[in-house]
Amino acid sequence: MENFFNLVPLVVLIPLAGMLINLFAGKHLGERGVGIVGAGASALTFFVAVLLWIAQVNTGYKAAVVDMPLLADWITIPSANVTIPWAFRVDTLSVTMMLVVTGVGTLIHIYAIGYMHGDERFPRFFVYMNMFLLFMLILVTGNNFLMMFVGWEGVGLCSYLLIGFWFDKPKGVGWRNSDAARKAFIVNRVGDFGLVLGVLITFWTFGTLDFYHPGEEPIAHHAEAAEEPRLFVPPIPQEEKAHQPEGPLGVFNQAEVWLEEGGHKVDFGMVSLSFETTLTLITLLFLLGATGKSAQIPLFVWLPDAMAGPTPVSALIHAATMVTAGVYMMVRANVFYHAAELTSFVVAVIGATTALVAGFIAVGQWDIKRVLAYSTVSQLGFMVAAVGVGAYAAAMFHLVTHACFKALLFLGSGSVIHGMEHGHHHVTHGHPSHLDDDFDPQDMRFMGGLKERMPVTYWTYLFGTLALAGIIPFAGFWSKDEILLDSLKAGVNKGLLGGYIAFVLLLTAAAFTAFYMWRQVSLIFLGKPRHAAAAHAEESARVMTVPLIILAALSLLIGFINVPGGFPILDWILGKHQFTSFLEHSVTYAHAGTFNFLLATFAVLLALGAIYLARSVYSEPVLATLRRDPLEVDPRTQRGFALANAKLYWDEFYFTYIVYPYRNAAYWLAQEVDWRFWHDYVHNRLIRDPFNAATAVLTWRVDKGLIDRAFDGLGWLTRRVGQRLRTIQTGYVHMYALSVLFGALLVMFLILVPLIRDWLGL
Amino acid sequence: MFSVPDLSDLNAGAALPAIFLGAYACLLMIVDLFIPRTRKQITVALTLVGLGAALALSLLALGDVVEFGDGAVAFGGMYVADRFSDAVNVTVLITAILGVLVAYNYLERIRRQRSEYYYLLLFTTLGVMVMGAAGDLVIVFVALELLSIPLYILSGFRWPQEASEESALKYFILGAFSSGFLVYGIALVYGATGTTDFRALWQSIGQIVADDASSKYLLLVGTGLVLVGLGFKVAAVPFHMWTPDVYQGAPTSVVAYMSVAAKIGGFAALARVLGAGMGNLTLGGEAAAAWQSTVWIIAALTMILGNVVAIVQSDLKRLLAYSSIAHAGYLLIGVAAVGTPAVTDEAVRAVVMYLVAYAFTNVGAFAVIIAVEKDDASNTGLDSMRGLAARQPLLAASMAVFMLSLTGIPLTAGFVGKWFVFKSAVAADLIPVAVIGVLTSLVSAYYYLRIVWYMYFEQGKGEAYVPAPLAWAISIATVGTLALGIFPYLLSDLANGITLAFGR
Amino acid sequence: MGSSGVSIELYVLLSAVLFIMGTIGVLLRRNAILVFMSVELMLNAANLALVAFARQWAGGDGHLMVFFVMTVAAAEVAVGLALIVAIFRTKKSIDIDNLHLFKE
Amino acid sequence: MELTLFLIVGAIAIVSAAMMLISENAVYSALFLILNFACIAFLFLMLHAPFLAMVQITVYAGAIMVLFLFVIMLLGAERVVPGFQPRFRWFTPIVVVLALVFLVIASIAVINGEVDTTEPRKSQPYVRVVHVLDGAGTLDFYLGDQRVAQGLAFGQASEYLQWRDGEYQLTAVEAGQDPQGATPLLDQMIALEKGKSYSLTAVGRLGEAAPQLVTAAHTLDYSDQKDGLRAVVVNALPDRLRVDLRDMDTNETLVGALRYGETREFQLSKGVRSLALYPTGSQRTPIAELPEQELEANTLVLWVFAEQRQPDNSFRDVIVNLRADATTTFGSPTHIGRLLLSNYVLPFQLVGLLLLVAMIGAIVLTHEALGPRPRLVRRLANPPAVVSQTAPTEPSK
Repeated sequence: MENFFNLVPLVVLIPLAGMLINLFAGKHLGERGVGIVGAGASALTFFVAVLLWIAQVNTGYKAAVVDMPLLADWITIPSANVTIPWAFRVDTLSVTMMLVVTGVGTLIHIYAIGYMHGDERFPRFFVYMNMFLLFMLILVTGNNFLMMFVGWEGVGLCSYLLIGFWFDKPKGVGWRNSDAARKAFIVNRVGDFGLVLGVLITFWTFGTLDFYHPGEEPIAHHAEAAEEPRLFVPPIPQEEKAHQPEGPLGVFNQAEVWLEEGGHKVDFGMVSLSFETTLTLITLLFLLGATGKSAQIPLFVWLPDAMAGPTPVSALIHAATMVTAGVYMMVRANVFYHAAELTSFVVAVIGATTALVAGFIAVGQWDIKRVLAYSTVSQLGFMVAAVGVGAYAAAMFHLVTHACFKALLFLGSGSVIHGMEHGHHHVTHGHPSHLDDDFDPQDMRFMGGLKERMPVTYWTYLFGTLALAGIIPFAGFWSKDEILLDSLKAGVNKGLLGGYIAFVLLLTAAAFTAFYMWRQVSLIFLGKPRHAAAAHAEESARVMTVPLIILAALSLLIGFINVPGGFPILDWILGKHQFTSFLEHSVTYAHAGTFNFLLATFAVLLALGAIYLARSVYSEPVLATLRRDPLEVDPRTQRGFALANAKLYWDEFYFTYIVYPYRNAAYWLAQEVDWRFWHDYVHNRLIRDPFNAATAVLTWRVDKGLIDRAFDGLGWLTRRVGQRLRTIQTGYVHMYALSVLFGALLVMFLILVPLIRDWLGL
Repeated sequence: MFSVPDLSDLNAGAALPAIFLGAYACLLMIVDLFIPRTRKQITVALTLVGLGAALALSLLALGDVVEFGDGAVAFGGMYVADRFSDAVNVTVLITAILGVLVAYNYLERIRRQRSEYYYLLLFTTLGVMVMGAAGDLVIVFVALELLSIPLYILSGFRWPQEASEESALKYFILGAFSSGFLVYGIALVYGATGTTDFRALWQSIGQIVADDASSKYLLLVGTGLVLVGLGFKVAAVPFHMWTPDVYQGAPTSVVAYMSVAAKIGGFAALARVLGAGMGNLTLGGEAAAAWQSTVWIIAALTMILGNVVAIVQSDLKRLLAYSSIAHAGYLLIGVAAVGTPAVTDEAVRAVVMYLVAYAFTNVGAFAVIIAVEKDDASNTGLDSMRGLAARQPLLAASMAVFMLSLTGIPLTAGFVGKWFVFKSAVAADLIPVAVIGVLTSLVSAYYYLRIVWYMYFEQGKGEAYVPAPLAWAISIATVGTLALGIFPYLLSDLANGITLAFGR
Repeated sequence: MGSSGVSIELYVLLSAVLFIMGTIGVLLRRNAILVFMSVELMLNAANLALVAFARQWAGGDGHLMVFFVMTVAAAEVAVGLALIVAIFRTKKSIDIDNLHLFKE
Repeated sequence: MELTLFLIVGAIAIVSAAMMLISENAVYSALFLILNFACIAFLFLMLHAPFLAMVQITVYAGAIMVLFLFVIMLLGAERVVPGFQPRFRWFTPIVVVLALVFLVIASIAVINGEVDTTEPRKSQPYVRVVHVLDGAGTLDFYLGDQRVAQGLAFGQASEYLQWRDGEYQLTAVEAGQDPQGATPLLDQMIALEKGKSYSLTAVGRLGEAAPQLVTAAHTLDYSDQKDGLRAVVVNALPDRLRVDLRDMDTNETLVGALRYGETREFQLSKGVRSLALYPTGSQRTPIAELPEQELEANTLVLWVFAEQRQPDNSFRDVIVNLRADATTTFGSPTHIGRLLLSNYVLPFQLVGLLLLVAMIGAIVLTHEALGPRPRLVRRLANPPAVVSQTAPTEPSK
């Protein structure tokens, strides 16, 4: 069985092969061929992931490190004793991620065959999709931070390419797409900057980037680990605990050892920080990376705009997989986060706030995909908050369930859009004069009553909605409930302020979730069609609906993999905390929550209440004549809705306070510093003006015709300045030579600084 | 020392690749007289053969397959044939081969198909090779001139076109001016130490440091002026001002070669002078050399200015000029790290690897500009990139690779170079400057990716003409950029042997 | 090798003065030929310093350096004057302040 | 006297440089520059650099400046450019201020630079070791803890090495042995002074006469006499109390009554000589002979009288003959010529190539026929853009 571990390079190689085949032969294969290659590559990878999972189970959850053939010495510097191999890590965490990425990925690939049908760049789309799988799998399987970073950058690149996939759409649409792509890229660079710095500091601190070296098992030294006994695997015996692996340790075990010893210092040349402070610094920087990729406050702004891409992209990249990379990364680094209390607090607050803010904004959106995008941001906030309160297993659990139902919802929305476009086409067919410029197939105001026209889509969408709203027994219930309970427990048992904050905010967010989801279902499917296009919409093809059905089934069932202990009957049938105990082998601080009947009931009732409220607001008569949202009309909720509709003015805030100032600063630096500063400021202000002032004073004093002369002089001066400002920005050799002389003085000054310091006795 | 040594005592064999290339260039000049005007492709082929042979010799030496000469030191300490010089040779010869390939059709198009172009290119290549092997300040100076003077001439190769003449004269005046500083700096260093030979310099500086003699003033000022001369050559801020004008005005094929070769030469000389000659110039009991702070401050200024100003450029050649200034900044980080004795080797390797990566990438980028440039030197604006992907998918893909590499995206050579340079900086306790490096390379993504954007996502005419030699050059550069990025160990394995023969 | 009676320091200071005068010439003269002549002055000043230091160290290296500087200067002059002639033909001017084709 | 001369010449140099800078007429500038170069040449002479002074006059003031004048006249450029009016009024003061700052920094460095001497600094001593220790195999020599010679066989001498002055322990061990671990065959303190050269000769016989070191301090400077040479003799014959060295042809006694372990330096005139060694007082049979050989001027010969062990363990007395060149007077054409053809042959070749390049460059840049030539029959790839490109959307400035 362990031989299966050697298959792991295939998870990278198969998508690579698929990508290359489609890249070079895509034009000749035809849509069918391209689709088979693309989806087939994904399916094969899923198969490999399943094999790896089986191997994991059968080897007693032993982690394995497998080198990539040919790339074993990826980066090796013997002199500096640095080796960063291209090594894959197969453990329960990475296998989970692989299963999610490839499983959901395969369904979305299949769906995309139908969705992208007829697009002139059909092959290119599948090239990008496979490329995305490739990088995403590098990200989740790498055994060191550098590989993770390679994948991280790679998925960012694919995301950029795919958001802007329809850049050539007519008029404003293409521009909007390309702008959205650029926005995503730039915003993500901010987060990446944090990640790069974090990785550099990690390297500096530990001298390696490997999570664990081959053959090394995670060790947990903290007292708390012993307090909360593991569920199914006996905790590492005491005497074994004392035993530390030979040789250099991977970053996480090294961190454990140093934390246990205490008092370790990290020397940064100029400053020396305690190890705990260093960890806080690293984790904060990682958090910055996660806020970028996983769309958290303050960097979430790119995700809603990213919906400009094709819907399968939204489903795969911007809902199910890539955006969860930040969560994965933090769970991977759970040892760090567990030790860094300050960071954990920040993480919890950021996550919970994001969950609430995004949930609030979602209520005020009209675009079907935008609602889902904000919903994604909100759910990612749940996961991040879970990390913040130390519920790593819950975060991963929610990641898995969310991947299923959010992919389902996105694909469902894609099906709706498809149907609407079909309907619109039907309506306008043969009627070129039928002017309908306002029509937008994604705007929910044009929908309504699709329940009859698209029954499969409706029922699957309903499943997704219930799962997202957290209604028992759908998947979302289990995972969300665990997060809520864990945050409350973090507050009550451990006295963490973050836990209380997270609990309150998340509970509120959960209510909002149920509300906006029901609002969406009502607007899309219930009532009567409000537009001719909706009236003529048609159910999508089989290739699209089958994935929907599978995902709907998963949304119902996937939650049962982690039934909490103490849940009546089910925990006896299905076993308690299966998923958590699976994860425990690789996530040191994963711990299982318990079940609290009261809280679960309260949460479900809250969700049902929100649904009921939504039902009463968006009742049948209201829906029939809907032009404006009832909330928009009602004076009590008017202002709130306006705020939500304007996304809390978050983008405007960025533009006013960051983007424009930044752009201005760049221009300023370029013009003012390079030209004005050298040529104007240094020369004019610092040297010429004082000089002129001095000479002016002299003439004044010396000359008899005092005031007249002075005014003449001033006038002359202004003229000269004006002339100079005009002529100054030219390539005069003298200027350049002066710059060399100035530079020579600068260098001489800099190099003499130590001696000057000696002189001055500093 | 007291007898005139026989020429065979000079261990001239160690300098075989350089000697071969020099002799070959002289021979080629004579042979060329007998090649008719209309068949200059023979000259080009012969030039390529010569460069290829020299490259083969250098590779043999680098791979330790054959040992030319006996030991590293040749010509009484003037020439140091160690792994570093071998690596420099290989890099510059590859650059020169690419430079010849991109030049052939370009010269044809601008009607300047003169064989002088190729000899001058060989001579300047020789200058870089000797510079990388310098064991004495005299060689640094002479090789610098041998590198520069042909470049001045080549910049003006397109006379009577005004832009070309003007850029040549500017380059020349400023180059001569800064080499005046270099000579004066060498004079002061000589005055403080009594020698120009790096080995003797090392000893002598050791003594000055040990005695804390007051001649350190002379030494430091001299070192500063030497830095000015070399800083000009590599276009470090504030000696950078010539770069945009010269790059914009000079024939593009010259710029493609010059932008890389002059950098290789300049940085090889910096590594030699600072690493092998003055690495022990430590004052006040500090571990790092006294010039280190100067170099990293210059590096920081260079990175910031180069990257920021590049953002507002609308001409491709000018944009790449500022980009090359920025890259000089990254390389200077590596040079600064050389000043910490414990990481000297690592930093020197990082610099070499960065240079290799930069060579492939930058020549490639300029080759693409050559492809889109019109015969009257127009169409080098950013607009010329619009819609290139539709008409010329392969060309656009190559350009995209080069731009990603210049940005430093993983799986391209540029990432590998940056990674090693930043790592050496971190190892040398230069964390602030590494942070600035990371930040500015994020900024640089803006203008590099804008080009990618124009090519792929915007409509435009996007015309280009890619004849066979140019296509070869671009393919080699693309493959090189990707291969080094995907298999960085190819490079780091070779680089692991690189050391400066002196200087410890 | 008799005593020269003049401190080496004075020679070097003189060379520094001449060097700076050459620098000023480069920076202030607009005639390209004059600029070159100023560069020659700078190089000569450096040569004077080298010879003075060579006297102080009683070594030959300084003299050799001077020899090479002179040769290189000759080569530079040849190329520089050729460039000036070329540009004079095009522009009918050798005022280096007229070189400002490139603006940004 | 010399100071006065220096001040006058220096003043002329500065004034002529200033005149060059401010002359409106380029021809005058060139002439002033020639005057300046002449002054510098004179200063070169004062600094004992006759060769460079000559080159300065012929090459610089002669050839290069004539080229300048020629081009000025050719272009009629003597007055075409406004001489001294920078485009910006503030430019001149800035330049002057920066230049003065530069001058101040350079002056401070020079004044602190320990160059306030009128005399050449004495160079660090040169050292070589000679092995004539009878009965010993090949030896390694250590000065202090640094090795000066490795695997030196009997009768051989090491290269001259420059060493820091001071007191050192000289030890000799059998080749390849660790100087710390093994018992040294020879262990003696010596003092090295600046400005001298030392031949350190290990003499004696293992087991019988205690090995000792004969330190011969001599000079390697060029002799004042054109046809003279220096000779240093060392008596390393433990059995011979006193020996004489005679010229066999003239029968002149060059060295008389040299004791064991003694050394003596004397002058010789050049020429062909054959030498013989006699015990003092005896003239019949020489102990050892040195075959006829030519002695060149301005060399240094070292004759060591030593006994060499034969394979049958008997001894034979020999004269070990070692020669070295005297350092030539610094700055002379010979001196520079020798350096050029030895250590500096590489830069010498390179500047040769550089001149070649300059020649090509001058032709390429000015020769009319090398300008743009008629288009050959080739495909014109990218025709010049007729219509100007659309205005860029990016702000260019």
